This record gives sequence, structure tokens and C-alpha cells, in this order.
Amino acid sequence: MWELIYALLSIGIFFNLLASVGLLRFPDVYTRLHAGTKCTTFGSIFIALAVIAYGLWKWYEGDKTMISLAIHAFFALIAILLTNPTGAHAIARAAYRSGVKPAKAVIDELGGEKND
Amino acid sequence: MLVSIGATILCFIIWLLFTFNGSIWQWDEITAGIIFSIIAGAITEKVAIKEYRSLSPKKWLYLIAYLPRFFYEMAKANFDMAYRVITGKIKPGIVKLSPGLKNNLSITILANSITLTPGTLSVDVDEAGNLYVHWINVKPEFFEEKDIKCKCRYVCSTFPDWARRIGE
Amino acid sequence: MLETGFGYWDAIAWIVAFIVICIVVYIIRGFGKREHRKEAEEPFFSGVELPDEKVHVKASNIYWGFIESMKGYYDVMKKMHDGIINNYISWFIFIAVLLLIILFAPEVIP
Amino acid sequence: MNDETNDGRMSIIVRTIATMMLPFILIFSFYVIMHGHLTPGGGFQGGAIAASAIVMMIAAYGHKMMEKRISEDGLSMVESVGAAIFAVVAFIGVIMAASFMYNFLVGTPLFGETPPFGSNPGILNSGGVLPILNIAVGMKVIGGLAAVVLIMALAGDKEGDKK
Amino acid sequence: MIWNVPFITVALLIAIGLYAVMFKRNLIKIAIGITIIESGVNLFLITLGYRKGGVAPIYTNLPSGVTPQQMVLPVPQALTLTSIVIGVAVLALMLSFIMKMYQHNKSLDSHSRRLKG
Amino acid sequence: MQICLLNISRLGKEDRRMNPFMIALVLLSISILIAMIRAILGPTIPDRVVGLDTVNTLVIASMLVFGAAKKEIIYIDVAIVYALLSYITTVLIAKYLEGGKI
Amino acid sequence: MSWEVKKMISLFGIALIILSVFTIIPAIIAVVMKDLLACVIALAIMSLLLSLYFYLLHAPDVAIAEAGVGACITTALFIIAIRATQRYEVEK
Amino acid sequence: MIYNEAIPAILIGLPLLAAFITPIINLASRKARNAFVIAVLAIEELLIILLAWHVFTDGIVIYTMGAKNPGIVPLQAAVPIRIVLEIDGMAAFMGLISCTVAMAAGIYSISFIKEGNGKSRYYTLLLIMLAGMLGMEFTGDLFNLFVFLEILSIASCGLIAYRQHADAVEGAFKYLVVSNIAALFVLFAIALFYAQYDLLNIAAIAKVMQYTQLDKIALVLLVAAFAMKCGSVPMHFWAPDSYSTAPAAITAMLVAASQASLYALFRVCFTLYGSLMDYQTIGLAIIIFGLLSMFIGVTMALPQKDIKRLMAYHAISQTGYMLLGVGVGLYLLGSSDFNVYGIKAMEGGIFHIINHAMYKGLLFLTAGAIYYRLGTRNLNEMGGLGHTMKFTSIFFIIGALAIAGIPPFNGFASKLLIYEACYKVSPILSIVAMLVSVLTLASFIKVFHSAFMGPKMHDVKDVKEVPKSMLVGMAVLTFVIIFFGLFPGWVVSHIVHPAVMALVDKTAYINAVMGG
Repeated sequence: MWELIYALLSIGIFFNLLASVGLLRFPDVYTRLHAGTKCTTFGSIFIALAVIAYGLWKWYEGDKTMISLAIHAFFALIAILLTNPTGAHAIARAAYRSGVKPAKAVIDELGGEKND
Repeated sequence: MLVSIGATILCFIIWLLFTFNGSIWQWDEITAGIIFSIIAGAITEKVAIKEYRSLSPKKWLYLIAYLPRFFYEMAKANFDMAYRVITGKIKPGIVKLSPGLKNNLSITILANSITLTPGTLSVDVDEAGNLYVHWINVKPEFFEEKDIKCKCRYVCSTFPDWARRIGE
Repeated sequence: MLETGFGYWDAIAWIVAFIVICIVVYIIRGFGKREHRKEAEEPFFSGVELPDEKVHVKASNIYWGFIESMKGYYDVMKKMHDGIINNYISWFIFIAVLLLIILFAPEVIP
Repeated sequence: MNDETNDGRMSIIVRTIATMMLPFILIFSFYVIMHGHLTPGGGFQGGAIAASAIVMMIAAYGHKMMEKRISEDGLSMVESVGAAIFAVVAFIGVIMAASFMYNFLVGTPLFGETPPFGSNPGILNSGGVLPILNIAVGMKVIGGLAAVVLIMALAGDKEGDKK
Repeated sequence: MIWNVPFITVALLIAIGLYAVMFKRNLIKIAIGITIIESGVNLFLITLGYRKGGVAPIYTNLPSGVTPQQMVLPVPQALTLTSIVIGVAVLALMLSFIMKMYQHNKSLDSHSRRLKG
Repeated sequence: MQICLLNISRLGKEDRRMNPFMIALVLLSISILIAMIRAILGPTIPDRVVGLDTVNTLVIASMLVFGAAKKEIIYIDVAIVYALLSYITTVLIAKYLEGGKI
Repeated sequence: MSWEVKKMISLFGIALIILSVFTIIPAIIAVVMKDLLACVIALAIMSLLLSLYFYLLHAPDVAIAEAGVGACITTALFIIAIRATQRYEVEK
Repeated sequence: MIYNEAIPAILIGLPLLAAFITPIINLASRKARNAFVIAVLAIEELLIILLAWHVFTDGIVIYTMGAKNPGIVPLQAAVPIRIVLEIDGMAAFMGLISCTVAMAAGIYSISFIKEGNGKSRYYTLLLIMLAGMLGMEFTGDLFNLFVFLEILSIASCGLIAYRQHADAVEGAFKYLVVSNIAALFVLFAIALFYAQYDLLNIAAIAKVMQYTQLDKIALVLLVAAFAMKCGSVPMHFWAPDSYSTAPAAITAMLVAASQASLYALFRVCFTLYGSLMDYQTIGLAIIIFGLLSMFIGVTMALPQKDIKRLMAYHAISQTGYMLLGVGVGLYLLGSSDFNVYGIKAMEGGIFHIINHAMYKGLLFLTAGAIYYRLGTRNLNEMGGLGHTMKFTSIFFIIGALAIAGIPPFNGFASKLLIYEACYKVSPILSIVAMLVSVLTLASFIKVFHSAFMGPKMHDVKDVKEVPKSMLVGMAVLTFVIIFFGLFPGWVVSHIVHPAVMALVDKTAYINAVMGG
């Protein structure tokens, strides 16, 4: 069982670290948002899954109250899933409206729409 | 009214899940749960602006069926992301999509799905339901395609259909 | 009766004494010549005739001389009371540090 | 800027997610308030969470629309009632010939039980006056913080218009 | 030494906050400085209550085999909670005053004051 | 003159058992550090907000991990609170940047 | 690294050191920056990590309060105030 | 009688309860709200007199919150766990001041504050402020002291800025920033105590105090914070700003509030540290604070044009007298001279607290009356008010003579005690005190001349006497002043002396909580 938890945790941490590195490497807000949103959400899902697996395992082993560890972690996961992409959208929209243009963009259809 | 009843039932279920601790619930937990669910429903009724309809069971089933697909896309997205972070190859641009969705809920589901799936990020949405998507790797074929439906397919494979099934 | 350590203070006795002195003064005043005031048309103390219109001395003019004579002191004080919140807090911190130094000085410097 | 932002509303996505999350946050805040004597949390924390939910709605829909739905007078009244409940509960102890804040509910059917010490799930129906005080504090904090943010938003709006 | 790290953090936080309050002319910076000082004091209180190998001081959450003496001290946590509550109230009041002052003075500079002398 | 805070410190050596969750916590802390560099450097405000958002998510993950490491169910509640509320901060700043009235 | 030092350091201690750095850097940023909005964001990060600090020091109660207040209410108040006044700190 | 025992809790709890019921009653009618508030304040006054009488005759009163039997402190593991209220002579004395000033201010506010949307909130904050002051004075617990300190400062800032004028908001902001930093210092000091002794109760800490280096740091923080809150030079800058801009009734309350901080300062010096402390150093520091306050306060008052700002500087200068008196007492504490004239100096200082609260409250209320009719605080625009506002001018004369220390009013009695006791320590102290007294008289002559004397000014012709409720509010304080002025001996021996002895006798305070 520990192996599963190790695997889930390492996947989660790998993607979280990747998100941080991506934040540093990318040139502008939008690309950073790509890294910051997708990878952290994915990584956090795996970490939450590890916690859920741990809780369920302990519950299976006989510790009755550990089931609520799993349930609460599940709720945290749902909250992350709901809020993260929305937050990313809000930031992207705000960035665009506050005048940050995408760097090295090959096409910008939104700007064309708004300027006329 | 319908919304608040739905919200109340949802709240009650969430309460029960929160207070579940391995054994069956006590009567006091259930009583408190009912009371506070009704209060939460009433506040939702008073405060929230009713812009979405309560979900029917069929849509819930669609949602559950959608999740594995979504998760697969997400995994793909992350490996794509890993590739881009390590190599630094990007070719970004903002494109406009017209998926033709009318319902707020379906637009929300589509936009959030787009955000979490490969190479795309929804930047803006206007009242007509047009999405503006930041695409990290713009494919040249996209511009040659004239059909709106097919345009969407490049960016977000079959998500508009799923969103329509779930939301509308 | 308030005991002050050296002597006593009693307001009632003071008031009684005050009233008695007032009465005595009034009586003494009664011995004076009544005609004096009526006859004198001109002001008694000063040679200048008082102006007709009533003059009210403005508040900022009172004690002008006192303030002018202590100009150096008041300049320093004006600089202290400059109304800036940062300086208020700086003074507070300064005093706290000063107290700390005073309290700890005997230990550091034997 | 189009009319949408001038109205103080955010995009459809934010609004929809905010509406979906409102009952969730509210029920969670009630959970935190109600289980204040068993798990971490209590009146203040739960009240702050619920007030945050209202702040979220204010952000998503704009304070003008929210002001029509929750008036500041109503919020102040909630706050006053909460504080008054707290003080009355505290005074009942004096009236019952014990002291101020005396826990007079111990042993009664309402919140009267004593939870066992140690690792246990906890009984909601315990703690004497503590749950009641938690609810009172929760009411006060919800009313107070939400009213503060609403009033400040309205005042700031006036300023923004003048500029 | 390593276990004094929280105390060093507290000292630095308070010093940073005091610097902001004493030398920053912007009124909102002063509010930020006070918030930072308060965070430092809160952290100090919580650190004082910590016990090595402790568990959270929740009545119904004591694992078996652990005595109540091994709980982290609950009193500083209650104090910190009170302090946080007060901090929010003070911050709200202060920011509303700042808004009013800006309305009258049209400036956030602490040197543009009306009362002096 | 010796003012030694160690006298009043109850901090001390913790359990040094290699719990995988604790290792994950340290690694996540490093991840937070890297994300925070962006929040500090960020040339524009949206960059900083992206950093803040990432730090938020990572902190939620750390809280989950620490709760599991200590086997304390109650600690997960804090993570839920953060997951629910961190979104509001993002939305508020985004709204300010959009030019909307808060 | 000597054995003595190694004996003192546990994973928990490392986490504490990293978190201390985390809380101090945003505090400095919040004081130094000229853009007040950036200061508020730095303050939000500081409050977030302070909450994690409390959490690691076994104070979940305080962590919830700090989360609810620092993450949401404080930021909301600051942003409202900045919106009603001005965004940049002007030094003469 | 069981309720007799509960008076301390009722005194703190009743204003809090009434504060939050007031907005609900306001929905019914405004007259009912006014009557309710005044009734609550009157009940408070009655209860504090009962309590003070009880304390002065029977000794220290203990009240334990939440216990089955509140009169006894439950000792669990030899440490008091619950929140304890401990009322000794000094606390009861301060409670008398707070309640009296609050009652006068409450009556005065009925017509002084114009009816509007926020008047119920005004009364709410006024009652909370009273609860904060009483809590600060009665509590036997350091952390509660901090909490009530913050309650007090938040409520008073809200009240200072009540009218939302530009000046008022600025004064309130300065007060808030400064007092919040002071409160954080106090919290830090409390944390230092808790770290060493795991205790929060004042008596318990005083019993086990060892005066380590951390204790010294805590002492510095506490003394600096409370000295600033009571407005001693050179940390007094907030005082003129906030005193002059607040509504007059609130300024009178603020005077009482800063006396509560003074009480906290004395409590820290005498009870918490007591014999451990280096009396001479701290006593000398307090004497220097006092001298500076007296002199700088009065000299800054002379050139002021704003009537309330002038009075605010006088408040600082009068605070100097109290610091001087008690500082001399502290300086001599432990030496053989203490029983001879140290105790007299302390009696003078403590007696001056109550005198100051009364006459300075009265003066601020008269200034408020002038502002109510003229709409200005600038002395240059006043003149000839004595023709029309007869009662106000009489009240003003009484207050001004009292503050200047002219017999037979109460200011003279307390100043006399201070002069004579200080002369024994060093004649310079006495000379400075007398000089300050002369300057005080001079500056009040200036106010009286500019505001009340002279011809009727053109622009203030239709000035009438102020409404009755304001006159009643002023008359309450005037009555107290005249009473104290006529019978200073009785007051000193029955009220002030027990308070002084309570302050000096540290062991009685400790034993009341910790047991013999």
C-alpha cells in the first residue's frame, strides 16, 4: 500500500515542481497561467488522491474515523477543481483588460474584436 | 424556489458527508443538518441570482461519464505541459471560438474544461457565448478551416457536445 | 479638614474668612468719599479718553509679548508638534528604547 | 470597457461558479460554527468564512446588486441580535444564582452531555452554553464583517465616481 | 539554534513593521506595517505555546497513548485568536479613516495633515 | 547580560521517522519557494497574482499532506477553508484589475 | 555537516526554516514596493504562509481564523481602500 | 443577598447588553432609546457607588467568571484558571470616575448630538466605551486588560470620528494608529510573562515574579505603552489632535479613558512589579515624565487659538501632576520617608485624578456648548458670550478656577498636597508645579476673556442658552466639583486614602486571589 502512496505523491510533487519551474521559465502571463493552473491542479489532485488512499487504507485496517480523512480530502479536491480554472480565467481576463498583451503571439483575435 | 430546494438538499448531503465519522449519524447531527441546510438554502435563495437550473439525474450521469474522459485529457495536457516547460517551445496566440452554447452552466463547464486541457486557456467570454482562448501552440491548419464546428475541434476536441449534454 | 502633612486646609473656614474679609473691605470702601467719582468726568487712571466703540482683544493677541520673548523655545516646540504620524510613533519607540537602555545600563556598564 | 464591467459584474464563468459555491461555503461555515466545541473552528472562524462567501458574491455580482438583496441595516440587525444573545446568555448565569457566564445548560437535554475525553468522534449535543455562544458569535461576525465590507464598498464607490 | 528560528522570524517581522510605520509616508503603508507587526506578535504567541512532540489541543482529538500534558498549550492559541479578531476590527476602522482622509485631503501622504502645533 | 530565548522555548527535536508525507511537505515547500520568486519578481500585477494563485494551491496541498502525516482528521478542514477562500482573493484582485467596482 | 548539527535537524525543522524565509520575504516586499496593489498581494502571501506556519505549530484553530481573515477579508478591505484612493505610492 | 455579589459582573455586562439592545429599541422610538440609555447609565452609577462602599468598608472584592460560587477563586493546580475580576480600593475609585463622567456625557449627548441615522450607534459605542473602561479597571487578568484596552480604543476612535469632519477623522486615525501599536506592545509583554510563568493572572504573576531580563523588557514595554496612552510628554502628540476634534461629550469620556490607562500604569508599577522593581529608576522616570508633561503641556496651551486644543494641552499638563505625585510616592516607596510624606504625595496624585476628570470633563462640556451655539472652536471668532449664555459661563468659571487651583475648589486641595509633599523631596519640583499652576490660570483667563467677556460680537448675536439636558450634564460635574472642594478632608480620608493604601499594599492584592 505504501508503494501506491509513494507513487501518487511523487507524481503530484513532480507536477507541482514542474508548475513552479514553468512559472519561472515562460515569457508572459498567459503562458505562465498555463503552467500554474494545469500542473498545480493535476499535482494537487494526485496529492489529494494519496491522502484519500491513505485514509481509506487506514479505514480498511480498522481505524473507523479515518474514513472522514478521506471524505474531507475529497471535498478539498473538489474545491480545488472548481476554483482553480475559474481563478485562472479571472486572472487572464483581468490581465487582458488591464492591457497586458500576449508576448510573441502569432494571432490575437480578441484584440481585433475589442478595438473596433 | 426550486433552486433553493435543490440547494437545501445538496447542503444536507454535504453536511452528512462532513459529519460522517465511521459510524451511523446521531439524531442531533441530523437535526442540526436539516436546520442549517434550510438556513443555507434560504440565504442562497435571498442572495444568489438564479441563473442556473437544478440538475436532473440524467445530467448527473452524463457528468460522471464525462469525468474519465476529462481526466485523460488532463493527463495528456500535463505531459504536454512538461514537454513545453522543459524544451521551451511555444507558439502562442488568442483565438475566437463560437461553440454555440446558450446556457451559463454549459459555458462555464466548457470554459473550465478548456482551461484544464492541453495547451489552452479560456481568457474571455462575451454575452453571446463566444469564447476567446489562449492557445499555447497555434496550429496553422486552424486558420484554413472555415467551419465553426470544426474549428472548435482543433482546440477542444468534443467538449462542446459534452457541455451541452450536461448543462442544457 | 484636610491634613497635608504640615498643616491643615479647610474650605469652609476659608470661605467664612473670605466672606468676612469681603465684608470688611466693603465696609472700608464705604468710608470713602462718594462725591469723587461723580465729579470726575475724565478717566481717573489714564490720561487718554476711552474710545466710544467697544474693542474686543482677539485671542491670538493676548500674551503676544510672552510668546515673542520665548520665541526660541516655541520654535523648538512647533517643530516637535508637527502633526506627522510617523514622528509620533518614532517618539514612542525612542522613549521605549531609552527606558530599555536606562534599565539595562547598570548591568552592561558595571 | 463594455457595460458589463461598469455594472460591477464579472464574467459569466466567475458568476456561475460563485453561485455554485455559495451554498457549499455556507454549509461549511455552519459546520465550523456548530462543531466549534468539537473540532477546530468556532463562532469567529465560521462567521468569517460565511462573510467571505458574501464578499465573494459582492465581488462577482457587484455591490449595487447585492445591496438590494442584503441591506446593511439587515446585517447590522443580525449583528446586534447576535451580540444581545451572547450578553443575555451570559446574564442568565447571574439570574440563576450562579456567576456571570455560568454554564447553566450542563445536565439538561439541550447540549447537556459531556463528551468523553480522548480520541472520539464527539457528540454534537454537548458543551452546555458553548454552542449557543458560538452561534451568537457567528451571527455577530457574519453581520459585522459583511456589513463592513459592503459599507466600505459603497463609500469607495462614491469616491471612484467623483474621480 | 535551529529551534530559535521562529523567534528570529518574529523579531524580523516586528522590525520590518516598525520600519514601515516609522519611515513610510504613505498611509496605506502604515496600515500594512501595523498588520505585519500584529502577525509577528501572533506568531510569537503561537510559538510560545508549542511543545515538542505535541498534538493539537482539541478536546475530542487526543490520540490514545498521549497524555493531556503533551498537548500544545491552548491558552496562547485563544489569545492569538482574540488578537486576530481585534486586528481585523482595527484594520477595517483604519482603512475607512484613510478613505475619508483621502476624500478630504486628496492625498495619501502623512505630511499633508491638518492638525499641528 | 544574556537574554536567551531558548529558556522559554518549548520547541525541540521532533519525531525523525521518515514519513513519506513529511518528505512531500519539504519538497512542496521548495516548490512554494520557486513559485514565490515569480510572485516577487513578476513585472506586472497579473504575474504576481499567478504566483499567488500557485502558492495558494501548493499550500493547500501541503496542508493535506501534513494532516495525513500527523493522522489528524481535523487538520484537513483548514485545507478546505483555504481551498474555498483563496479563490476569493484571486477574484477580488482580478476584479480590481478589470476596473470594476468592488 | 557535522554530526551534532545533523542530529538537530529534522524534516520538521527544515520546513520551519523554509517557512520563516517565506514569511519574511513577502513582508519586506510589502513594505518596499511602490505599487500598493503588489504590496497587498505580498501581504496576502505572507498571511497565507503564516497560516501554514500556525498549522505546522499545531494550531489549526488559529490557522482557520488566519485563513478566513487574511486570505479574504483583509485583502478585500485593502483593495477597496486602494480603489477608493490611489494605487501608487508617491514619494516626494 | 446573592445579587449583591454579582455587582462587578453586572457593571461590565450591563453596558454591553444595553449597547446591543439600543439599536433594537431605536426601531420603536427615539425617546425610549434616550430614556433607556440614561436609565442604564444611572443604574451603573448607583451600582458603582454600592460597590465602592462595599470595597471601602470590607476590603477587596473578588468575582470569578463562570464559577458556581463566584466569590471564591478556584485554585486548580495552585493557579487560578478562570477569568477573575478583582476590585480593590483603587479600582473602585477609578470606577467611580468612569461612571460619573459617562453619566454626565450621556445626559449631555441627548441634545448635543443631533438626531440622525447614526445616533443609536453613537450610544452603542458610548456604552461599549464605558464597559471597556470599567473592564480595564476591574480585571484581575492581564490578557483581559489588553482586550478591554483595545475595546476602549476602538470604540473611542469610532466616536471621535463620529461627525466625519476632516479634522475629526484625522484625529481618530492618529489615535488609532498610536494606541494600536501601544496595545501590540502590551500584548508582547503579556506573551513574555506567559512564556516564563504560564500565568495570566496579575496577582499570580506578581507572586512568582523573579525580575529576570525578560521581565525587565516587559516592564519597559508596559510602562512606555501605558504612559503613552495616558498622554505623557513626549508621547502626548496624539492627545491634542484627538481631544480637540472629538464631540465634546466624547472628549470628556476620553479624559476618563486616559485616566484608566494611568490606572493601568500604576497597577503595573505597584502591584505587578512592586518591591522587585528598582523604585528609584522607574520612579525618577515617572517624575521626569510628569515634569515634562506639566511644563510642555501648559506652555503649548498658551498660544493656542482653538479652545478645545488649548484644553487638551491642559489635560496633558494636569496628567503631569498625577504622574508627579505618584512618581514621588514610587520614588520614596520602601524608604523610611514614605510614611511621612510619600503617602501624602500619592494621595495628592490620586486625588488629582478624580478632580481632573471632573473639572476637565466640565470644561470640555462647556467648550462643546459654545461649539453647539457658534459652530466654531476658534477663539478669535468668539466674544461676549457671557451676556447670553449665563449658566454656561458660570460653569466655565467654576471649572477654570478649579483647574487653576484657586481655593475653595477641588483643584486646590489636591495641588496643595502635591506641592507640600514634593517640596520635601526637592523644592524644584514644587516650584515647577506652582509655576505651571500660574500659567494655567493665565491661559484660562485668556479663554474667559476672549469667549465670554467683551462686547457682543456682531456675528454671534442670536446666541441663546444651550438646551436643558446639556445644562444638567454640566451641572452634575459642577456639583461634584463643589462638593469635593468643600469637603476635601472627608473625600481624602474616605475615598482617596483607601485607594492609595490598596495601591501600595501589594500583598493584600495577591493574597485575595492566591490565598494567605
